[in-house]
Amino acid sequence: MVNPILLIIAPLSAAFIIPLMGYGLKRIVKFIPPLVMGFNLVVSLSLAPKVIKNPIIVFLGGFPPPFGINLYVGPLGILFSCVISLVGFIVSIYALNYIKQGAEQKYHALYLLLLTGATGIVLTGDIFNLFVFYEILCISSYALVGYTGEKAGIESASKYLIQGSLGSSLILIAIALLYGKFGTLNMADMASRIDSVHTMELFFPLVLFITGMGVESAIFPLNAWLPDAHSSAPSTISAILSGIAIKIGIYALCRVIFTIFGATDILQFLMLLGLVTLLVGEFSAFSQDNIKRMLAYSSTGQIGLIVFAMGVGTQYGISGGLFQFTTHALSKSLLFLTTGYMIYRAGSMKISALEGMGKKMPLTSVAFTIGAFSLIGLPPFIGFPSKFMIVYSVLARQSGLYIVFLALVLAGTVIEGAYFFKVIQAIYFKGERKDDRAKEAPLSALIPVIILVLLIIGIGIYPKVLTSILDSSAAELLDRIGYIKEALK
Amino acid sequence: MVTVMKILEIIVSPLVALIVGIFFLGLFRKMMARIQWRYGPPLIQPVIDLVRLFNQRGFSHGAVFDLGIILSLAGALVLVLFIPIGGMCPLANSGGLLVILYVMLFAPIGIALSGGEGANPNISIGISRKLILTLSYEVPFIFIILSLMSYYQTISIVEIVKAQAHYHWSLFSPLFLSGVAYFMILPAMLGIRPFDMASAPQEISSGIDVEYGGKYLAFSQIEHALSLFIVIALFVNLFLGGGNLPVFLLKMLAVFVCGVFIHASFPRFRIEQATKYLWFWPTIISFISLIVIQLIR
Amino acid sequence: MLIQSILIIAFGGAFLTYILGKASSALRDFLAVLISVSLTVLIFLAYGKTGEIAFASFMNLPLVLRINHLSWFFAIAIQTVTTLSVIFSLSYMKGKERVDFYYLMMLLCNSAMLGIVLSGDFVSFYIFWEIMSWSAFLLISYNRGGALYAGMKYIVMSIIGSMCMLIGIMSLYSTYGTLNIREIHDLISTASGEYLLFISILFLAAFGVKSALWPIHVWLPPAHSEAPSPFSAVLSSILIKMGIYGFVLILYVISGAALYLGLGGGSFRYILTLLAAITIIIPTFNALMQDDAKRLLAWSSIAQIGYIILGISIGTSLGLIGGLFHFFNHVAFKALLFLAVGAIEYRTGTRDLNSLGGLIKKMPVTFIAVLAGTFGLIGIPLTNGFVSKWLIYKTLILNNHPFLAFAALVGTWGTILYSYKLIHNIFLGQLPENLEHTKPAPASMKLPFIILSVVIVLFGILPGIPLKLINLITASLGFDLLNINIWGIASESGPLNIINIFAAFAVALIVVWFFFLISGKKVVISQDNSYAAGIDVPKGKYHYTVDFYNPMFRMIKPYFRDYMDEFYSQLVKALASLSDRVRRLYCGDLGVYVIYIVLFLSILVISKIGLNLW
Amino acid sequence: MDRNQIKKWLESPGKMGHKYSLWAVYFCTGCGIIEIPPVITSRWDAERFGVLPAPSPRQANLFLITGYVSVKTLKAIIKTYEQMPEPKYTVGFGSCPINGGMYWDSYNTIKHLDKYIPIDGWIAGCMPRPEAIFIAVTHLWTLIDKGMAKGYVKYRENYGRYRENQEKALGKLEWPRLFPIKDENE
Amino acid sequence: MNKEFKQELESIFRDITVNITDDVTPVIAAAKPQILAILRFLKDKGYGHLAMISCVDWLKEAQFELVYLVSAYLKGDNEEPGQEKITILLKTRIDRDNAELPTAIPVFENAEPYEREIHELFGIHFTGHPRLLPLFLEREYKIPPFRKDFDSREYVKEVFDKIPFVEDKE
Repeated sequence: MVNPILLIIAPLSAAFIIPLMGYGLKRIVKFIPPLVMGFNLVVSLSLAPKVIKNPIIVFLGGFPPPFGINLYVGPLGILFSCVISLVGFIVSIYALNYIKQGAEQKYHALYLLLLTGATGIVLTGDIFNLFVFYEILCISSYALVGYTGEKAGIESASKYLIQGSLGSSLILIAIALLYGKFGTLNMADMASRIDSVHTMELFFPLVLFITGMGVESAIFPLNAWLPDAHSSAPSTISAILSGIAIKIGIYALCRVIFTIFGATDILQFLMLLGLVTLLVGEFSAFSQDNIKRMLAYSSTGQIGLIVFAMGVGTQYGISGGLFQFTTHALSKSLLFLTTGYMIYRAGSMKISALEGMGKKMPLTSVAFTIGAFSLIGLPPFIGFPSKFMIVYSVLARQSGLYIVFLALVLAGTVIEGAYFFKVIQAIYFKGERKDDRAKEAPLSALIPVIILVLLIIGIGIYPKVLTSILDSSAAELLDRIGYIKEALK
Repeated sequence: MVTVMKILEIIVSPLVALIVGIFFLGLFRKMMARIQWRYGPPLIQPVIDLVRLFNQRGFSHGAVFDLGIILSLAGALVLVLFIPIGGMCPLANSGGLLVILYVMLFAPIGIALSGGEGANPNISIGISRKLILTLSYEVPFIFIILSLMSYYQTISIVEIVKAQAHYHWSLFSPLFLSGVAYFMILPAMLGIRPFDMASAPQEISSGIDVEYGGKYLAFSQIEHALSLFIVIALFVNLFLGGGNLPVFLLKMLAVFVCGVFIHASFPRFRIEQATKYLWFWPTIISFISLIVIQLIR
Repeated sequence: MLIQSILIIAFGGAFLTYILGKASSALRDFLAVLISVSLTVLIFLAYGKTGEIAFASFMNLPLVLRINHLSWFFAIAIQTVTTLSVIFSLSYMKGKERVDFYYLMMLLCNSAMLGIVLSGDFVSFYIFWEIMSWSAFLLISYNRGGALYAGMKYIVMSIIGSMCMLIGIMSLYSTYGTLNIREIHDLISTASGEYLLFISILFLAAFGVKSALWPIHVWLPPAHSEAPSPFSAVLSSILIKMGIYGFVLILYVISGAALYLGLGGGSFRYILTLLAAITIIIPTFNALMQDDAKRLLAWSSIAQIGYIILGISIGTSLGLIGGLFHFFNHVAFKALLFLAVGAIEYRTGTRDLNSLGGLIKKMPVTFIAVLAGTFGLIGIPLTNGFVSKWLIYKTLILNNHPFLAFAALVGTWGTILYSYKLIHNIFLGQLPENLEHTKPAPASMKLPFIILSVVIVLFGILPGIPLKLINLITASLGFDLLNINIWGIASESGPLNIINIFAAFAVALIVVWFFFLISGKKVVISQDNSYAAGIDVPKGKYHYTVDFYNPMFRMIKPYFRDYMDEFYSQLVKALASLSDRVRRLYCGDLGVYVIYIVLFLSILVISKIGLNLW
Repeated sequence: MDRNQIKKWLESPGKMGHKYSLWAVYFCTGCGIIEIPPVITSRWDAERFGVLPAPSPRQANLFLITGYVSVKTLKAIIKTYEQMPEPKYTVGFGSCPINGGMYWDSYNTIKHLDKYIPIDGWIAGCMPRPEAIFIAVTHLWTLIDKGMAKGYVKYRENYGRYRENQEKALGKLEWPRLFPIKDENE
Repeated sequence: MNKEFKQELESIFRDITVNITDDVTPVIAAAKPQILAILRFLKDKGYGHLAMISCVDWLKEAQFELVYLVSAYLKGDNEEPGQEKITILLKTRIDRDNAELPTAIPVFENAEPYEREIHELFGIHFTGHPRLLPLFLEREYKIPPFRKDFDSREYVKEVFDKIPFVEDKE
């Protein structure tokens, strides 16, 4: 049985080795991230079956929970780490010859750091440890957004930095308050003592947590940084950011709300928040002409949908939300990867410049269409079962207000369908590309795209693969007591 | 025995219709002449014209040109079979008013098809006017038929005639308004002066009949005579009781004479004036009568 | 087992054709025709079978395939039209670019429609419905230019429709736990009135969009006129009918006749019939005003849909039989008319009614096809259109709906006018100079014409054949059986007996023909030898077709402008401006973003302390 | 006026039909047309004898050429004459169509109309009065009776020569020949 | 008014003779090159209506005489007191054989049919005329018919009488 700690140590150590290797072996540096991520994927997949039965608790440094830091590797954690390592592996292959200019080691090092931060948050059981990994994740993503070095990149990175640091400082204050109150940093320990304290005192840390983590998970008023950050970052980075980074914010938010505070009455508000984020995201994406900004706005929209699903609060709802998380991770990274080379070939991010790509880059355009169709939720693709579960969960609540919310959500997806179809029409049915520069993307870019397409269609047709792990992770999130018993055993 | 009577009726009624129709044409020209202080042709002048036309070698523009004329005349003949003439109505029990409404659309389509083949703009203008006119008088006509059907609760015309048997004609029953509306659209259905813009000799050199020579013109005249007969027979059956043959023909004569007077005294409408008129006054009157009938029922 | 093989062949065939298309176009054409013909035969063999098979499961929900008379009736219609239009497009699509894509999408759309009709539960129904929608979208926007806008309009409206359907399906699933149509039919009788109303409205919204009911018909005219002709034939004759299948499914299969009549206190039925009546009147007058042949036919399809829905929603057995039979007839003559217009467009390059004319001498077979099609459309006795329309009128009048009967009858006369405009402007009158040497339609196009014309006339004279089958269907849906003989329905109140009408008409025709032949010789003259007041016929300028019903246009133009279309485009414009304003929220300067965060924090606090929302 | 002798009707319906239903083509050439309105309206009423103005040549069997025939009008006259169905009769009004009348020496008028189309009857007079027209109609009856009004047969038989004359007077005609060349020499 | 108008005319154009016939209508006789200039001058003075162009064939002097009839549009009686409606005749003479004259269309567009007619009937060629096509006559004539030396009787004898009658073949 492999110790889950490896999932964190491997990418961390690789991230520090890369700058050292810079002198001797410059060429092989770019092969390290795919290697590490492949290793992570294999480890988390091997752990998955065992973890579903009973979670693994790992004590760092030998001390039992209330004192030492412990890793809580439950089905939720494994699901997230699998998706992180899968998307990370695919994007790193894509980045093999997409990232050519600029200091390559810096990119790969930061890339691995970002992924370690993400895996760390997902696996840790200690609130402060979560904050540390959260900081690693944010800082590396600030640096990566500004990686290309042109003016737009730097400016949006700095904006992202300021808002991100404001958010993390709020989280730090909340952790300090909790530590002052309970004297412990372990989530399970805190959760067990939470009922003994009057709810009004807990109110303030909860609000701070929500706002802090809301910035990273791009909930409506707090996601102003996302469109600039995602559109000016290189495509691989925006794929990782919108595929993984935002979701980790939501994971943290859910972990705080469900496990630590067990504040189930805030879910109604969360649902409303998700709905607003969805509508604002879709509306602002509707009239976009720059393809990457459009995809960024659509990411905020999808995040709204996931938050909305989480807000439903039932077991089926949360597993629907998690399914939507995997759908969005796979489809949005597919969309970003495909547009990466299209923009590279077409020379500009304008949708009008992408006209007629269908003929010149057939495979990439087909992949883009499949990604768009799956995000909208058309049947044979992965988007359909996830929407199927979300709609079912909302309707299972049998209340008129929820049906109105659902109608608005579906209206949002209709708008999303509208602007995606506009792009598809532009690619296939508009204009003739005379210049011959636009030829098919290189092989190393096509392999990840093909893997993602196969995954999307595979899971779309046979969703039973994921449903088992989804249900157990939703169960883990919901029964707080089980978590506490396991962690403090 | 009954079938022999039936076959006899099937043969006799179109002949009666033909004779009466052609007689009406002759009467029409004679009365118009007398109104204009002229001595006027003999009553059998249409027969003479037909004999002369059958003697001329008409020009044909092709297969559809012939088929269209044959179709329209056949349609008119079939229609006659469905309408009770005096006592006899050969095909009363297969479909009633609905089938009459439907078979009525044969004649215009037949003529339109054959005229179209004639490839002459006068014909196209004539056909377009004729179809627009038909559409405009169909609206009140359908209201009238519906009010009749819902009043007598049947779609068979023979039952309607039977219901009016003992002298309470539907003209004087609650259907009075429909009767008035029907009389207002009668000139349009007959194609006489206020509404004869479809075959106006002066403007579009007799519209649809421009390319008809010899026997084609004869067929067109016969079809015109038959449709004259049908429209008036329908009016008499539905609103004036339509008793046995002599009484029936007398009533038809009366209605026809009113028609000729209207023809003699009105100038010709333009087609959009006709549509405006037909869609305004008769439609409102027949609509009101339909509502009245619904309230009574 | 037969149903599964049909679907597998259909889907597999579509992809196989695409792959083979890369290799050689002749092979692809042959394969496409082979697949469609074999599917027709297979479906034909499945006549009379009923049964259910669960072929897969999705999210622990069994996906079921089901066949009964109703689905067989629709399936045979779908397959015949697609086979004919595939045969038609062999020569139509020769030389055009991206033909493999065209055949893939055509066969995919066909198999999705078969899937819809054969599906036994709502999940597979929804999956096939979506596949049909977006494959039709890709085909509508096939020829570029204006087609893109039409495709966009189509896909947005159909997605909204399928979203409503998704909510409906899910609420059924959440209340009854199963989505199998048969089980739902048994369980639904316990449902409360409002719930049934809620479900029906949701489903009928989806099916109304697809079958272009009046207020939500806006996508149809541009979509039909921009799609490639063979596909617009499939689109207008079959794809709309999936909405009709949905109507029948919801109103009769799911909720059953008794429940449907009581729905919404009987008012729901009345509203539906009223909508159907409006759907007959407005599009008919719109069709009058069109100058583009395919747009005219598109508007006429909407009008005929009005007839079908009127027949179905009346709720009597005669009405349902009339509605279903009119569905079948409309498939026949609408496919025929669209293919004919496609052939004309293929030969003359234009379908603008103002610049065509006199093609009767050049394309006689196409003329006969259009003639048969329009006679069917109008419903002239001895064509199948007459029988079905007659049934609908009969039930309207007997059930005392005079105003609906009025709408139907005026609709017929409107149909006469615009179908005559079609014949006159294309075939009759003078031949313009540039069409001097147009060749007749190629052989592969003539085959569908002949088959469809025979269907129209045969089922017109012997309506008993299809009526027997439809009788079985209505019996399975809970209506009483009507005694149907080969010649028509011999029911008691004013029976329709085609034999009398047919015999009378035949005799009259023979008598008049004989009289015509014996009455003197005739001189056959050419088309341009026409009376022109003494001068010679001016070539090319002597054909009066521009604005054929101009006086009528001036009268009805202000009233029959497409208000719904304008309403929707205003809606979209408002949406776009709203989205612009929303995008301005992200105005780009950092100070505002930070204020947003603080604002969010304060809202959270106030909502808890002040209003304690949660 | 043997209209109501049934025996004659039975023997030769064609002749009788043509006699008592002469439909004249609406063709106004030259000054003669001013004489036609009194003929067909209430003062003299030609309809008594079945003579009606026919809106199009296809429906007519009588062709009145009223007044002088200019070279340009000749083209229209020939076209209309050829468009009339077969048993057709033409009557020349006044002296101008006979031999040019007072325009005998004008370069622009046609002198002898019957060189170009066959004429069955002439009415002398520089615009004959309505009574003269009726006399002409009665003469036409007798001609039809005796079978001498065979203008159209003559036109059909020697169409070649007529066509030649027409092309001599008018130059190349653009509409095709009414009768193909072969039946010229049989 | 005619006096000053007469002086003004004579002052501008040199060898033209202006005489007022029945002391109302001035008749201007001018040479061929000046015609257009005079027409333009008259048009500017308000005589904007070219009523007609006619042509007289002086066989003996072997000359054609073209008469331009120009008049003022009557803008209401009391519009401009000095401007009563008078018509002006402008005459010019050109020699008969290969007669040729610049067209008046640049000044008066409506001169087009008049010039076509004169060209067809007199054979005068108007240079610069866009459409000098036949207007009335069907046939071609070696000598244009309106010329004095055209003998109509002889032409009829030679053309029409030659066309034989069509007798029935007995």
